[in-house]
Amino acid sequence: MIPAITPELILYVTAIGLIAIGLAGVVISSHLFRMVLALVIAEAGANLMLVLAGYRWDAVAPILTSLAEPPMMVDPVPQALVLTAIVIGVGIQALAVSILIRIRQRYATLDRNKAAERMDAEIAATLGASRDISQEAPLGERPLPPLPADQVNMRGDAS
Amino acid sequence: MANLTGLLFAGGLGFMLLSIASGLDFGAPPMLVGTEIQAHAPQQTGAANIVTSVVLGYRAIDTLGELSILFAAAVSAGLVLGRRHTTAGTQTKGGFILQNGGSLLFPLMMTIGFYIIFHGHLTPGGGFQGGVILAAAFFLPLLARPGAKLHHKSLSLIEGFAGASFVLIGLLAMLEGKAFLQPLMIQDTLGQLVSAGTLPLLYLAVGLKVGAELASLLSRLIQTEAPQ
Amino acid sequence: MSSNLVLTIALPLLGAFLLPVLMRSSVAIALWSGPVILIYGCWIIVELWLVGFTQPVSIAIGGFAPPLGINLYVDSLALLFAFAVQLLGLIFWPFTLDQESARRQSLMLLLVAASTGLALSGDLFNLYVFYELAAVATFGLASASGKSAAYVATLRYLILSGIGSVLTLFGIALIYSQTGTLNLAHLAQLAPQQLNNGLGLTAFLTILIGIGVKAELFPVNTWVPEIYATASTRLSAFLAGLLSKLAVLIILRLLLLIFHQPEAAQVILILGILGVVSGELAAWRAKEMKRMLAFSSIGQLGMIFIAMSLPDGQGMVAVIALALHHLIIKSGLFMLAEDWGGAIERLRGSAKASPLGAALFVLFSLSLVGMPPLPGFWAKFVLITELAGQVEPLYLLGLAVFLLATVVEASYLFRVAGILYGKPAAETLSEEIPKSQGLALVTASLFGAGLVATALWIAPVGDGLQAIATQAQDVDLYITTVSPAISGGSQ
Amino acid sequence: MILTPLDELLLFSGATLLVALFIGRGLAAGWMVTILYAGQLLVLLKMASLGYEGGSIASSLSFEVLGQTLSWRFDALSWFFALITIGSALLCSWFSSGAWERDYIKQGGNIWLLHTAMALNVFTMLILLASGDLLSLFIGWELVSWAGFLLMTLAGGVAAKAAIRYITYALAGGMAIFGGIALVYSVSGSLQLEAVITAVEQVSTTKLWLLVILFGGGFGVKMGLLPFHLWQAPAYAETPGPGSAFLGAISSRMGLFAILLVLVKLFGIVNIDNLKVPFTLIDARDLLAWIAVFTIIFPTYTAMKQNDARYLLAWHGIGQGGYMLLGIVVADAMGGAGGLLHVFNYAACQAALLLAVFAVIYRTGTSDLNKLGGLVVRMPLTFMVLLVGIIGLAGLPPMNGFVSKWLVYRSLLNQGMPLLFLATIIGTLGTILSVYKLIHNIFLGQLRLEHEHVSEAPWSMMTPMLILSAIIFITGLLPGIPLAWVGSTLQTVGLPIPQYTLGGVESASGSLDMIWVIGVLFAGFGIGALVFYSAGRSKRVHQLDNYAGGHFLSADVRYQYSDNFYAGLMHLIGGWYRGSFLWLERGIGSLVEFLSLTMQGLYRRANAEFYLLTTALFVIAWVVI
Repeated sequence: MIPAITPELILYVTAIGLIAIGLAGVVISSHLFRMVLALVIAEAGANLMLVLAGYRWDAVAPILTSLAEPPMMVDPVPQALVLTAIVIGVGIQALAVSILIRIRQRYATLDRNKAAERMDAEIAATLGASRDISQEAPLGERPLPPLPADQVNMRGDAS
Repeated sequence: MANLTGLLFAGGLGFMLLSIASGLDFGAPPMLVGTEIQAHAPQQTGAANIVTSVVLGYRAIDTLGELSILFAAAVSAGLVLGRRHTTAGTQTKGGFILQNGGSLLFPLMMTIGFYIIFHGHLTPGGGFQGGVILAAAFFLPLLARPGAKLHHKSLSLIEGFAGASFVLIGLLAMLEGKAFLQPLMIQDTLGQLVSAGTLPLLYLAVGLKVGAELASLLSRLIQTEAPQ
Repeated sequence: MSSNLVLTIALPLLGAFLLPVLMRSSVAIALWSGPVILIYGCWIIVELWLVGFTQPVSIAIGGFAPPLGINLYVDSLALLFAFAVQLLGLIFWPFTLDQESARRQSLMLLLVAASTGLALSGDLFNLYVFYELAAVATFGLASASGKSAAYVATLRYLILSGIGSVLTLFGIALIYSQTGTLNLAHLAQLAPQQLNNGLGLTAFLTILIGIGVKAELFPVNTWVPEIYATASTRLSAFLAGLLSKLAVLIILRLLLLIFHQPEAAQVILILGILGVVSGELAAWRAKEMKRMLAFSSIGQLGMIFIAMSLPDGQGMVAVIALALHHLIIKSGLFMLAEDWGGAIERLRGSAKASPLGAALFVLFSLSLVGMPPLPGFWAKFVLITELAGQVEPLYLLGLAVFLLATVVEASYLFRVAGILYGKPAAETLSEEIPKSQGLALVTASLFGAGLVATALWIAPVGDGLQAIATQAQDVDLYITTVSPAISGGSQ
Repeated sequence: MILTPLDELLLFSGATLLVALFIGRGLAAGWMVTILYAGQLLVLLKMASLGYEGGSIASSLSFEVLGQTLSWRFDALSWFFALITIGSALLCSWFSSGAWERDYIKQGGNIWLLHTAMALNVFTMLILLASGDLLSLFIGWELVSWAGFLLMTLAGGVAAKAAIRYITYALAGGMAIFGGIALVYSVSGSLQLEAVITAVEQVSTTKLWLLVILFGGGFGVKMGLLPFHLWQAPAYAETPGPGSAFLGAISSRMGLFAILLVLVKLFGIVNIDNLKVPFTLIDARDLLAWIAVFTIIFPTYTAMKQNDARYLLAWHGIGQGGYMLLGIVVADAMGGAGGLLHVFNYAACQAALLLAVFAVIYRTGTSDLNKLGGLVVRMPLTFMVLLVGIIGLAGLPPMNGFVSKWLVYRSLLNQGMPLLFLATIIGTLGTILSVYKLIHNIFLGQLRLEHEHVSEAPWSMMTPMLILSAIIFITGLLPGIPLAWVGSTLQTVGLPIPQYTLGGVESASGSLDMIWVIGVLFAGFGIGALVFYSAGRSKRVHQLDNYAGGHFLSADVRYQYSDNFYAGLMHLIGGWYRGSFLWLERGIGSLVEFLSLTMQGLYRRANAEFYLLTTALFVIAWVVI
């Protein structure tokens, strides 16, 4: 059964769809800037959802234009909330972008995995401890199995 | 594989949220608080724009918090990006039209910005919207002339004092024995420019703060040196 | 009198706005203004206690009666946390003087204001705003160390937290669409009719996951080891010690006031158990002090979540006791880690160089493990007696996990203690052994003294906690205190 | 406020701790602390009526925390154990005063920490023994655990490693008890002993099983019951001298005390007897008895393999705990009395043996059984003490160990448990064999060249050892003295009391009169001596005057059969000792390590957003669908 396509369905689908797209974007992206953009999309969805919370059929914007008996007006509260939420979002995005700039300067990459890898290496270095998992040695401090002589060089290349 | 899972999961989540949201009564919200606010807002705040009375009256502390967030973001960006400036000349200057157009637009945008701020309690608009336009007005010349510098010192002065005056207006009410951030001096002149007591003042503070904040944020982003 | 409490939020904000400006005119005034504001904030609350604070009050901001306006709900629990915020803000104040100190201090004031707001606010959206403010201030402070790793860690945290906020906002939108109000007391009134359904539950879960990011809820806590390893120790102490507890407090309030569904508690229980398991086990193998503390903090928060999931607020005393206990212990341990950060193995023989620090470490560890008669034991005792009384087998699983985790915890903490008291390797020079000293040690001693004092006066402290818990779990009291003007029921 | 005798005892003990803490570095600190222990013993004797007539003495100390009342009191059970505790502390501290102490300091030891830790151990044990409800029991239990940790860890190095292992075990046990207490609380709503007794009557079988496992396991860890015994021997053996003797004598008996209090007194042996193991013919009591028996056998034969005197004795300590538990679990008049009496007897023997071994270490600097020998000519008194001790430990007349073990055997036969009896005999055989190894390798054979100039231990160390030997002999001769205390203890925990006389016990199924036994024994010795000396045709040969393989051995190669002792026996049973319990322990360690790695992997550069998404999906799906 296909539900009737009503305006409300479109609006809800849009709002939640934006959130879902944003979420998927954040998860899938391998580029940090795209992650930030995906976050912006998701925020837009949440904001739209908030606006929808106050919508009313057959009502006007909540502004008094005359002293006469006010007509039906939509809920003013969500509009105020959305205003706040948008500004909050802008602040966070600006901060995110400025951090992005710094990361790009320091690491010369915005690839999510590469950046995380380098962060890990740096944390391990500053903490003065060897990293728990390295690709050069097996887990649990067990010694490496002896290598055949002809393969010794290969391990050197791999690292 | 992980991408596909992510996609599927996001889709599934969206679908479930949709099925939940479809249970809502769209277009006829309960409006418990909303109705009350509509009924009382004109007397309690004196603002014709009820959204304004919510933003600056009923939920003023939200607005204060949001200003603080912007401020925090700007300060953090300052911390992150530091005070380094780009070396002039690395970027090409804008052409004649761009430069003069920017200069031409500057006063216009300032006017519009302040207009929107001052009429925030009467018409759609207000401190945020006006503030953004103000920020754009300052930002436009910067785009046209990449070497130019914003006056950071005065920006941060505006930033600080605008935010502080919001809090101080709130504290003023406390001095008078009222609650924090309670609107003062409400005249019975609904719909006039001079009405709604301290709300326009608050909006002015908001506008200046938002403008200064955004301008400094944007200028910081543009002034950061290019990656090596 | 109690309306002065607004100042504990307003003054730090004012100070934060003015600090950069002040710093330009007079460094001396600027440097002192932050601590003075915080001391005054502490004084406001202490004064309130001295006058005799017993009944909760609601402070309407802007003079608008709730639910139209936003109110601060002040009960003993909120007041206690507000006090802790101001005090810890003072203790962890970033004193270092350089060209960024104005910004750092201003962010710290913002963080304090936001945290106080989180403790006091009685409005859902307002809580969200303060939550975001705290988050942004945290981002700024976390990246302030200027290390490259700190930027990546902060960005990852920011994105995770941002997604969390989106979910939270969605939950708030759902709740508002359904009920038309945001005031917690009003929602508590309406909840039995309107939110006791799948929609309410979904809203709660989205908010839980969103706020859980800060509360170190499993599995949205992967930022914890990264941030604590890169940020300054003082910030880590503030985050692990206090901010996570405030997020817990919000979840607790929502759970108690609005969402009574058993499924909500179950989700929290399961995630709490997983948090305990993952945190404590991960800490077992950690080779660096800060990482170990970070993982252990995840485990401890998991225990708090287990306590919170007990039905009908039975775990209230346990939640408060565990939270306060962890606040003291983790702050103290992080202060010790300021000098003892880095590889644990490096600390071999430190006890000789800094006996007080080592003794404090042992004291904190003992209390964390739950050695009687230290306060940690009582906190755990309250929790396990409540858990054992439950019929639901999941709670008994929680009990078993809790006990096993304690063994694991003791095992890794005392391995560190053993290293501290061990003999340094022959080739290490005595100068190479890190010493615990200076302000950090003094601060840690302060927490140690607090711990010992609590152990000595455990009976009155226990009674006090029980009174606080009884007050906090009284939903009717909450509603009548705020007394939202519009009675419930949707038309 | 009037101080009860218990208050005085606790205050006295606390004062001892403070004295050790503040002047423990002083010159005469050892003597000072010893005198204070003697004072504690006197205060304890003021309460001697407990030991003879029963009853209880409350402490005026009492708290109310979070709705729980904490109280402390002494009864016959506490008094009996307190007597052993303070007695062994007194003698061990005496041993440490003077010469030993100076030597310890010279070797870089921290004597202040040792005295403090000992005093702390005594103090916490007294608090544990005085516990008046389950909560104070748990508090005392944990205090004792951590105090023991302090004493074990203070030597550093190997000792610290063993102590860490100990604390992990102890804490696991402690948490089991904690869980048990929580369960009890959920049933009874109170942790007062009376409330628990009534609640146990209504508790379901499953829950009672759970409780028995939790409490039995938790307390069993400290007793070193199988399979939780691995920690004990290294931890006790590596503790410095008097500390080791003290721990060996009494520390693990705290577990027995708690079992007596909780499993026997509160739960009742009858209730435990009613718990059937599903699908088998045995019940929980049999299970406990068999655990006790295996605790006797395995560690005893492990002891035989040790080449370090301290480890050998420490492993024995685990095995002897099995006799005590076995006697108590059999729970008739003789078994209960035997088990409890063995606590006393064993403490005296173990303290005497360990002190003798530490006296040897003091003089020779080693406890390696392969590097000693022939010391009987240099340290004859120490040899005597060790001889008395091993006779007692092996359970042979005329020493006190014979009485307690006889009672346990007798009760097993009376109750018709021949398999258990057989198993204990096997255990005793192992004991005899291994203690012979001990005395042989240290004192018999030819004296090593490097020990030619060794002299007898100084009197400060000798005196407590001699006192212990005297106790071992006298209570062997007159077992009625300790049996009086044992009797009122049995009454306190609700077990039947045997008919006892000064010389032993009387019952229809078998009586024992040690005065007669010893009389006959000595008469036999006398006759033997008579025969020996009247024969009059003996030729004295010098010890080094011997030959092997047709060659005379030169005097500079000393001949000592010490390495690979019992080679044949070890070959026979060696296959059983492949360290299966060690495997178990390491397996658990590896499991934790593996899980830990997994969890760290979970947090490492994790795709946090994916976690968030997944969680959101699943929890919402769970509630929506």
